[in-house]
Amino acid sequence: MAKHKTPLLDQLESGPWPSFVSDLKQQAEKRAKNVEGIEFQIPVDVVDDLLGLLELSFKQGRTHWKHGGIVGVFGYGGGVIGRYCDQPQMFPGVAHFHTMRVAQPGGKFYTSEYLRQLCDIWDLRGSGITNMHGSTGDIIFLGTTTPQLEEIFFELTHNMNQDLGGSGSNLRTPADCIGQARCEYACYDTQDLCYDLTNEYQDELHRPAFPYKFKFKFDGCPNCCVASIARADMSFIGTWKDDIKIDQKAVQAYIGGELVPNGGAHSGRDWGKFDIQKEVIGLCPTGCMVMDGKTLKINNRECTRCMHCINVMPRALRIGNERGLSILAGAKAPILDGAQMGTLIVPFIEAEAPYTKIKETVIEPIWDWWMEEGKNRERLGELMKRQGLQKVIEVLGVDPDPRMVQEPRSNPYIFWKEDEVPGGFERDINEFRKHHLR
Amino acid sequence: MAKHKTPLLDQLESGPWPSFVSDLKQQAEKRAKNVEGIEFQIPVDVVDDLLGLLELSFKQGRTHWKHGGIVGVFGYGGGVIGRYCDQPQMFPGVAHFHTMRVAQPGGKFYTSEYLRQLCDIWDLRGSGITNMHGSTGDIIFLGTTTPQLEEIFFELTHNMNQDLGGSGSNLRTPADCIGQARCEYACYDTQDLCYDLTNEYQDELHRPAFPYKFKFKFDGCPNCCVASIARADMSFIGTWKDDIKIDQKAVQAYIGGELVPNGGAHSGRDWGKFDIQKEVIGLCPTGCMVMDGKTLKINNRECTRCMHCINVMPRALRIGNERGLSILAGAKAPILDGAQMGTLIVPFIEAEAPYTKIKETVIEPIWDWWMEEGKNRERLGELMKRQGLQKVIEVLGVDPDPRMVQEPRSNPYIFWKEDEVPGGFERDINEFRKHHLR
Amino acid sequence: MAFISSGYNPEKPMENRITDIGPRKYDEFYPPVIAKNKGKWLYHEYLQPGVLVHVAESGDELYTVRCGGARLMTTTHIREICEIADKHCGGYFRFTTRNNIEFLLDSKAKVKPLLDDLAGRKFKGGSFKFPVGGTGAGVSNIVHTQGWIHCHTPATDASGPVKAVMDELFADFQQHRMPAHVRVSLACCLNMCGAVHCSDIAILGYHRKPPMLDHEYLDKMCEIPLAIAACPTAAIKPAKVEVKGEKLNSVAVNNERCMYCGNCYTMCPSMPLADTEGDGIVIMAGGKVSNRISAPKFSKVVVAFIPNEAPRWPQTAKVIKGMIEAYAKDAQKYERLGDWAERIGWERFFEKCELDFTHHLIDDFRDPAYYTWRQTTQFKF
Amino acid sequence: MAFISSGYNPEKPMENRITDIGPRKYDEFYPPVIAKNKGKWLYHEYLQPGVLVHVAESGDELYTVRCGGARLMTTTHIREICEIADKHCGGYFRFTTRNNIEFLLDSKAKVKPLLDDLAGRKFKGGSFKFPVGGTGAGVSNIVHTQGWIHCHTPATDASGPVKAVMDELFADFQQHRMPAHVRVSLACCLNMCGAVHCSDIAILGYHRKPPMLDHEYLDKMCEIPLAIAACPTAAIKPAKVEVKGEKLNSVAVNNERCMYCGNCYTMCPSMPLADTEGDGIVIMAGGKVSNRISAPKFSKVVVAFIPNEAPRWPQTAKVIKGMIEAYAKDAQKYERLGDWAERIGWERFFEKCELDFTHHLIDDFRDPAYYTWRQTTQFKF
Ligand code: SRM
Ligand code: SRM
Ligand code: SRM
Ligand code: SRM
Ligand code: SF4
Ligand code: SF4
Ligand code: SF4
Ligand code: SF4
Ligand code: SF4
Ligand code: SF4
Ligand code: SF4
Ligand code: SF4
Repeated sequence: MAKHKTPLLDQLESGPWPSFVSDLKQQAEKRAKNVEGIEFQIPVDVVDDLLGLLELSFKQGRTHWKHGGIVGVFGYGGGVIGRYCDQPQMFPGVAHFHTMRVAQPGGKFYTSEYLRQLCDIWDLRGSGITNMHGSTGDIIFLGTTTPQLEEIFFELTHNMNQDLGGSGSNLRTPADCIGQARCEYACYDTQDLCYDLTNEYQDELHRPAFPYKFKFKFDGCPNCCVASIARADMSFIGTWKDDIKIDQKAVQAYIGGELVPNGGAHSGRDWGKFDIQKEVIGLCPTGCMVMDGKTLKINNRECTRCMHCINVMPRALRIGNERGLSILAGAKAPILDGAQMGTLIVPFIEAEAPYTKIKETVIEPIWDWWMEEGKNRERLGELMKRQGLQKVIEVLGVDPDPRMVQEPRSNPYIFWKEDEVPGGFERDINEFRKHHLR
Repeated sequence: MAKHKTPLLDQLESGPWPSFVSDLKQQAEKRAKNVEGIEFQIPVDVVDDLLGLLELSFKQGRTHWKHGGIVGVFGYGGGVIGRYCDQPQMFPGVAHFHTMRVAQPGGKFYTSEYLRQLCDIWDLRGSGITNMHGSTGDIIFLGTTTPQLEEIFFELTHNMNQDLGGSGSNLRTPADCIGQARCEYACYDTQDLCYDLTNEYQDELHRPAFPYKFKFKFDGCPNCCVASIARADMSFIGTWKDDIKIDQKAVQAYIGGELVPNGGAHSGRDWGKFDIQKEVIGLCPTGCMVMDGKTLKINNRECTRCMHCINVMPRALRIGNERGLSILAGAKAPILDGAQMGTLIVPFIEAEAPYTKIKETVIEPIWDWWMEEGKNRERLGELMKRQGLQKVIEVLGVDPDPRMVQEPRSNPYIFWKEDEVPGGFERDINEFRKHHLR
Repeated sequence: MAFISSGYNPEKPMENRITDIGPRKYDEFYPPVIAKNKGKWLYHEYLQPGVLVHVAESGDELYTVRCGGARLMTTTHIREICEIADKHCGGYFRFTTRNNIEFLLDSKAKVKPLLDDLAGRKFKGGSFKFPVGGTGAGVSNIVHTQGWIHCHTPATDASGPVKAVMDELFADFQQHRMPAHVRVSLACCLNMCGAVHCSDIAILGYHRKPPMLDHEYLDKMCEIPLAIAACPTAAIKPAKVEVKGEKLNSVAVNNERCMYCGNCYTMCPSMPLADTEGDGIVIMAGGKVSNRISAPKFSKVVVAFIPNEAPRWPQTAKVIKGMIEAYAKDAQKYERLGDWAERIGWERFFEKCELDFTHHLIDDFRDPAYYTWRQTTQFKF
Repeated sequence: MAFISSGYNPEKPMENRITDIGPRKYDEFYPPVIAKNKGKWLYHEYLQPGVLVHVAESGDELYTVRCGGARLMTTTHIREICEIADKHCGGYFRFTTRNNIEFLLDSKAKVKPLLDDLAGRKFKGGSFKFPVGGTGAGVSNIVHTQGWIHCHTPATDASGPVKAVMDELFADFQQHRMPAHVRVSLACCLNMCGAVHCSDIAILGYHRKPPMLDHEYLDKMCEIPLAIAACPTAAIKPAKVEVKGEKLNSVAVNNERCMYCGNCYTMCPSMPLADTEGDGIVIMAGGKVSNRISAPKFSKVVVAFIPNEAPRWPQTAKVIKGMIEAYAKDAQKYERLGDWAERIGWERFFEKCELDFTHHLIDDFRDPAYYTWRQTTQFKF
């Protein structure tokens, strides 16, 4: 028998989509039965009480969680979010309900062995409830008590060679798309760059030294499957410099219908016969493609590598060979001043291990600037807005590049530095008045 | 012999484009000779001195005009811009050099008789130099002295039935495109509406009662030949509601080459045979046209009346019959906050004399609001920016219309009025605390 | 319940301490076919919705079976995933960036048995445990945030509305009939923990009442200057108040300037916003992240408010379903929802989706609002 | 020179006074063919650049011959126009919104004699008085402002640069070889008296030095609070200064914040900005006003500064000529300059026009600057 009645939540058990309520209930039952005789280190009815609390929220339309207190593991400034319930008498099982962020492996690849080990720790020392995964990318252990935090950390590091992820004014746990591990579009090894930088910057990840949070995300190509451009302070997006490789025979096979466009992504409806003119050439944003007789031609100098043609005809078109990545900076959620998309600050940079150039000429100068100039709780994007793209260019020590802007300024309010203007700013008014009487 | 040496200006006499220097010189000479024996009411060498002064500016790269003093005609707050030279000893002929703005006739149509009369007044009482026309649209009399202002005004009004135009924090002289007088695209009578409103609002035009300047401009269609959308506080732009009229035979004549596209506007180069698909259908911004066999079809509901197809094939396509205008508001030059384009505040309104609806439901409510809320030197567009488009909608008493925006807001920072939210804003914290302990 | 030590000694926290080791290395978890063919994939194809094959230069094939699921999952559920992976694919699987589960198989023969196995697994309540789908031109899983399960600032729940909406969209999770990807996201408050601001469809929790002021405790529990500084609209001022005869330092909020962002509450627990009737959902639409054809773009607010109708948020589900159907019917192949709206014009979008255009949808936040107004005569009747 | 009275009596200004009569009514000046066919025009065609025919429903034809010219014109010149109009077209003519002169003829037979007459008229210095052109897909007259001829705030002259640039573009005033209209405008200061901000090519006078402070006179000649309030960047503060041993009220300008707009000078003559080396020209490009195909748009800054090189502004003329040639060569039929730049990308625009991209061209004015940054991976190498 369930500890709390949950008539509202129960209504979420029906319907085809996997029900988190059913899952929580099976977990509550399992803990209650405890067939394996685990010595639960936190209340056995933690899941029951979570269900009860949630039912109350459903009834009232309001959350019952209070602000996090400052809890964590020794020496780290992140990785744990403290959480307390505002009705601890009614729901003692979740009176303390902290989360821990466990740094996920690149590409979110797992073995059952590894994940079972994590489950073992979490069943013993926590609620057994997780988010797979948090929005930033971490494995989220959802709900434990303060005394368990160090224990879990100890077991993770000692027994699993596994560290916590980020929170607070730190580098947050970097995340990547699946990339070269499975994807033919990947222009660099997202997993490797993600792993390398994560390790290089462990100190920044665990010890708050920044004005606010900072996120890295790694997309292998402009399709942006990890959405880096919209939600990373620094987005690394694969691209190439040379020509799209064309297999003309395969082009014909698409035209002839032997190959299905877009790998069959549109199979659920009859869109008619594939029409390369309409579906590929006509949709190319730069208009840089033509069919010349039976030959598909791309004016690669005009291509902006939007991926569309390649997405539609992956067996005929392939990314170029001179590969690397573009770096965009400053994306973030809307608070305070409206959402920001990443801005292109490095059009192209090579992405070969050990990635020294990326670290030394981009990441570190930007961080130095932000740590110097950023106000408390000011994201990089906000600082960029405040001090201008010119400043970013100065910080990077590069030449201004029209690629960094969508268009030049339309207001002519150009600021000049005194030394750019012959004669400087100081002038003798009386000399002027000789020529211009009052 | 010229009074001043003008070696720099002289270099502007060569080259094919009409030389204002040559024109000024012929005028200087004519005044000096004074064959007709005119009793010039201002210095005879005004033009010589203007040339001399300008030569000095060319040499130094700086203007030699001082701020205008407050000069004008009795009872009017505008129409005259005072101007004094900062080297009156060197150039006494232009020591005083005020301009007068003479309200131009609609469509800038003239007869030689009328314009000669103006010339007579101006030769006698001013420099004989004009701008035909000022940027706002006025006939500009360029350069006279203070005592002549009232004289000129008297002669204009008494002998020519002609008033001054606007300046200062007034309604400025309205201006229109040639419209129905000569143009097959005109959706309403720009000259008549311009004339009607100019006369209706003479008081506003002559006596400053506004926070700042206010401009009306009238374009007969979205081609915007008087650039109203970019430079009028209120732009009246012709449009229609029903279908574009199609003459299918003429369409075929364009396709066949019997008719030249765009009236021959591209005659200076061989652009190849006219291709209706590429040049018209393919460029239609809404993609609402198709050739159905030999019939050109327009899905008029999707047409945004951009004029392109009509411009290209004026003999085949004609504006619809249910005509009227769109009103946009708030365009202005960049100072202070960057340039503003007009914003659509009335998608469609009829434009039949006596234009009561335009006056009473649009112009006057907007003015009332602006006069109430506008700060000193705040243009309508700036007030709109400060108080929001919602406020305009409220002022006009209309329903919010998606046509007024290019896109809905992307930030979700929605303000709610207290009465829109059930239960209002005031709540009892202690009641809340019963459910949410501290 | 006895305390079981991990070996950690609270007296000597630095003893034996291991730190800064980061995550496990990615390649420890690659299935052999990936380890071998990494960076050498040639192309991919969909065998059916939810089932992908990737073919490598070597000729090797990798089959992926993608299953939806609640990202909020228990160890019971995870152990079941592990068990399936062990049974069908050597224990290898992964999660996608939208919280779907992917089983990774190295031969086609293994696909059908896995699919059959998955189809049979249901929760007690009747829902699928592992519905296969979420690929191609369909509706994938909803990425979301914590909601009432864990966070202190939500204006709506996360898992609840997601379940309700996904039930409504379920058929399209398992089909490829959309013109392009449809990506739905949910964030339970304005902090927007996710790429909700750039989603085809976004569900956003939104408060509509200014904070309550717990004057009696405010000065004790909060740093007043921090609370004041947190407000993006400068709506908060210091104030002296009298409570039960005692003069206290506190704050006053100018309700007219408040846009209910909850930033003050994040800084100061004595300024709670949550309200049964005030809180609810904003629907946004037309955002995207990919650079395909058009540049990434922000979602736009298309419904200013829907109340929190727990447990099944029927209006929210209906509005979303309605938009998706209108889009499916009208958009062109490869055209994302936002590109569709822009092509037909937002005036048509509201018409086709049968949504009301209200004054709340007009941008009035700061200067850039002005760029969203219509500054051309081009519009549709 | 004896004073000639108009009849106005300064002692009794209200006596006999006529006010508020407005302009003359438009139809007083219509030629008969217009009066008859107004609102009933069917179509138009170009006989040659500068010569238009409009055909009415009635079958009537109206021939228009358009001539360029300096809008700064003397009565001598106007009288010559009148004379021509009397001779060829019953005294009827008009001016266009770009300050061209249009002679209005009611029969085709009258066109050639007029053209011949016009071709023969030249100023003493050699330039044409009435060059025919300015129509269709060519370069029309430059609209412009006062410059050193009459205004107190210009950073460049108007008539001078216009003459110099039109000489350079003259061939295209008389041709139809452009892809679309090319509209060039000039404004001599940031006040931008014209639609310069929305021109295919804009020439803008720009100061580059903060105002000088004439402390000795400032308080006497200006209202200090007005000067302070006028500054859009809040760069001006009140200040006490000592001049010749005397303590005076004056202002101080924070040079770092000043963007040389001259707004303070408009309010206060003791804060002049003009400077031989500081002042010069900014070139903008890519704006438009018409709603044809694309919406109207603002011009963008493409050259941050060119010095005032009187009398012929050779660099300014060269840069403009260069842009127009690049445009003519590369743009598609009907494509305006700004649409071309957007289609090829601004990175290509700078390359094709052989212009440098400098840091000055990056927007850094307030928040919206951010919208001009590149927020996609789509760019060209
Ligand atoms: C757990 C997680 C949501 C989830 O359910 O997955 C989360 C949860 C919280 N976020 Fe977040 N954020 C999470 C990913 C994000 C993301 C998405 C991302 O990283 O890609 C964003 C948007 C991107 C960005 O960073 O801008 C995000 C933007 C915010 C913000 C707004 C920051 C801003 O600059 O606008 C806040 C507010 C703050 O920092 O005070 C915030 C604050 C919070 C806090 C700490 C609430 C607070 O104010 O104290 C939440 C704790 C909830 C809890 O009890 O667990 N969270 N947060 C995500 C982290 C899990 C993980 O590590 O994998
Ligand atoms: C004469 C004229 C320029 C010309 O050579 O044609 C002109 C001349 C002046 N304008 Fe202008 N403006 C003239 C049309 C314009 C236009 C164009 C238009 O009306 O279509 C604009 C841009 C549109 C607009 O209104 O925004 C324009 C925007 C300004 C501004 C900026 C206003 C703003 O809100 O940004 C100022 C500054 C001011 O008002 O202090 C300004 C101020 C001035 C002043 C009064 C200078 C001053 O600060 O005192 C100039 C007097 C010059 C003189 O000595 O004659 N003038 N001014 C134009 C009026 C002639 C006429 O009546 O036909
Ligand atoms: C598995 C995953 C990456 C990962 O590291 O986990 C992934 C994998 C693939 N993506 Fe993706 N994308 C994944 C999230 C995304 C996201 C991010 C998101 O949704 O939050 C985006 C950006 C969406 C957006 O713009 O809002 C994304 C935009 C694309 C696109 C561009 C689609 C478009 O029309 O704009 C493609 C190209 C295509 O579909 O042809 C693509 C193509 C692909 C391909 C075909 C690449 C390949 O050759 O393997 C992969 C299978 C696609 C499929 O699901 O049908 N992927 N893809 C993610 C699966 C998420 C899921 O479970 O649904
Ligand atoms: C005479 C004039 C109106 C007036 O009241 O004085 C006028 C007259 C005509 N315009 Fe215009 N436009 C006139 C200024 C404008 C302006 C305003 C400006 O340049 O400051 C514009 C907006 C320009 C802009 O977008 O920056 C303008 C944008 C158009 C367009 C749209 C062109 C485009 O490609 O965007 C057309 C349509 C066309 O050319 O086919 C047009 C078409 C026409 C037509 C063909 C209309 C007709 O059927 O009679 C007229 C002859 C065109 C020609 O000059 O080749 N007219 N036209 C103006 C002549 C100015 C001049 O002397 O050069
Ligand atoms: S972002 Fe590109 S490389 Fe990465 S998974 Fe998506 S399509 Fe593949
Ligand atoms: S990648 Fe995009 S821009 Fe390049 S050719 Fe293909 S469709 Fe065109
Ligand atoms: S705006 Fe339209 S109606 Fe007026 S002249 Fe131009 S084309 Fe004709
Ligand atoms: S007016 Fe413009 S939108 Fe309408 S059919 Fe013609 S080209 Fe298309
Ligand atoms: S979106 Fe808001 S309420 Fe939801 S998890 Fe993030 S911070 Fe908490
Ligand atoms: S909710 Fe936001 S806007 Fe309202 S008072 Fe708090 S911080 Fe300010
Ligand atoms: S643009 Fe500036 S300098 Fe030129 S006339 Fe207008 S106010 Fe005077
Ligand atoms: S020139 Fe403009 S920015 Fe500079 S001080 Fe004067 S008003 Fe301020």
